[in-house]
Amino acid sequence: MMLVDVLCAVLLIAGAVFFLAGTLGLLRFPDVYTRLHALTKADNVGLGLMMAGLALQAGSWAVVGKLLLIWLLVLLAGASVAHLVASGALKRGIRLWKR
Amino acid sequence: MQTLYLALAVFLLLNLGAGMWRVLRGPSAADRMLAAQLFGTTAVAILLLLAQAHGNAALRDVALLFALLAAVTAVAFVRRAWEQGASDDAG
Amino acid sequence: MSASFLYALVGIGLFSLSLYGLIVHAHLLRKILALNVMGSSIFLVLVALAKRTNEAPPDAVPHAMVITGIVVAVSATALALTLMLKLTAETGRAELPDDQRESH
Amino acid sequence: MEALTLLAWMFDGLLGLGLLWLAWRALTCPDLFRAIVLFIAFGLLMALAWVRLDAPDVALAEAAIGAGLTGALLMAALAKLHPTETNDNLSVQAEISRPKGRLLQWLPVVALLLVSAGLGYVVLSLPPYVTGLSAEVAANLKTSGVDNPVTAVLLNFRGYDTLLEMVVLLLALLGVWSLGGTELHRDTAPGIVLDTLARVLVPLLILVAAYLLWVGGHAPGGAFQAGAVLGAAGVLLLLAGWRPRVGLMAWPLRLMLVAGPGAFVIIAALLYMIEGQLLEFPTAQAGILILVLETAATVSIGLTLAALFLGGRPRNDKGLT
Repeated sequence: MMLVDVLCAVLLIAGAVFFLAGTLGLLRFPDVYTRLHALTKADNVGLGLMMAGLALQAGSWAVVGKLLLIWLLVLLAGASVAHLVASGALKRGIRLWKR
Repeated sequence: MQTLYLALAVFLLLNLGAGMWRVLRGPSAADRMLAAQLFGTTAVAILLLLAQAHGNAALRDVALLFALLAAVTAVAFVRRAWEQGASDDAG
Repeated sequence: MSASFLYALVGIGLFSLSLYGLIVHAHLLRKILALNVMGSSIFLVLVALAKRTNEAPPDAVPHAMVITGIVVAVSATALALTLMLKLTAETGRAELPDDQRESH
Repeated sequence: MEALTLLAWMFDGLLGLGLLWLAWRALTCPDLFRAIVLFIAFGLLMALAWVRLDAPDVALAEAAIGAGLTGALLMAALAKLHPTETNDNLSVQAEISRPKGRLLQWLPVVALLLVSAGLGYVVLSLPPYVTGLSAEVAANLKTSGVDNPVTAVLLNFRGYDTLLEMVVLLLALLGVWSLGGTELHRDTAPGIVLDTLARVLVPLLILVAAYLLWVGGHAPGGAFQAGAVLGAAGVLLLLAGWRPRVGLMAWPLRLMLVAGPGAFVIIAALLYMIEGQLLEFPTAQAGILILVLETAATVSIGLTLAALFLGGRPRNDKGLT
């Protein structure tokens, strides 16, 4: 196994861990705002790490560019949706969770 | 590497199944919508892993479409089911 | 058994589920969802059986049929949803009239 | 190799179970909003199933339609169905009606189990390997003008079907328009985030539609996928509160809606006059003819889908159409 392969494997597994964390947060956190927080971590970091891992194996710059574009688009969608849902929830009077 | 790609794809699929619980449970519509949003991101990751594992570049285009359209359903939810639901009462 | 038969069997299971949903539910939105699942199930059987080409690339004809099918299905869904909204606006119920109840 | 096969089976098995479970929950849960979200997730898994079945063209269509249009259509319909009942939970309960009497309840279940068993037997008794029409498609691919067999089937070998499918789309839109008009007034202000999102995404969506259209000649992609992406761009514009000017809605819109089937009919008529055959492309010009047809079809499909989402014949506040 080459060094690149090891690095790729580490990045991919780290990304998967963030996906797991995102799902756990979605299941365990107490209100919609905290769950939003968990969700955006999976989007940003989990997918980002996986992209980095896959980019190492991509083989051509065109593929790396496409991977980067996909990641940026998911970031844009995630951030916008998080904002829209959070402000919508506030407007509709869904309360913030307090300990 | 093939094995790792597929193993991670299976892991992400299981992850998606766990997230389904939030869709069923709610409690608010926003929670269900958020879970669907996470499914979209997970599907992008699975598609990219499969693209690498099968050596099929077309799957990256499928992932690209998912990434581009990830926001549309959620925007429809916020703009129609949420906002108009309240404002249509007058008209 | 190969993977294509697995997906074909899943398609048949989906077909039966959706047919049951179509028969049992009165609410029209549910009937529309059931019809959509039914369409997907038939597409799944078609594409799964097209893959039985032993290592060669799968048969392209069913793929082409399914692609047009998906686009036609979504436009039919849009028409069905509009009809449902019109019916609800006229009768106040998103259900088809019951013959026995209406005819007395 | 052993572990690889096992993992592939696990993936397929989980995906199959997931599809069945999602369909079952979507069709039985009492809350309509939840049913819609489950149905959207079902479409997502279907796209993964197409990928596993080596059908990337179908996966592209499913991704474009399932992620963009179906969800938006269902959400908008649900909002119009119960405009007053949408509370925080948005749970629109529609009770699941059950027929009276034990016999009537179980009769459909037993009948459907018999139907599935019969269908399952038929499928399992099919030969495990067939070539189907793939040999014919491969043999004639050279004369079709494109390298992607699916595009060759859609635009060349089965051109008649595609023409009629375009007409079906148009008929669906005519059906929606005949049920009434829709006001063209603006939505509530979209807010800066949604506005920016639409301004960034819509040009990208149009670019990707053009890319899919072009790439469809030699790789997965084509007019239907590109049209669906264009339709999603239209849906996003409408959701962000953008409305076309009234002048554009009259004949320019209608002209573009019939551009796809119209181009088909014109090219078919020209070919009939020159070659004596409808839609039989001469091999040398097939590539360019297919590209022209696909471009017209993409514009028409995209506009038709967006107009279907608008839901009603567009008219301005004065009632003009």
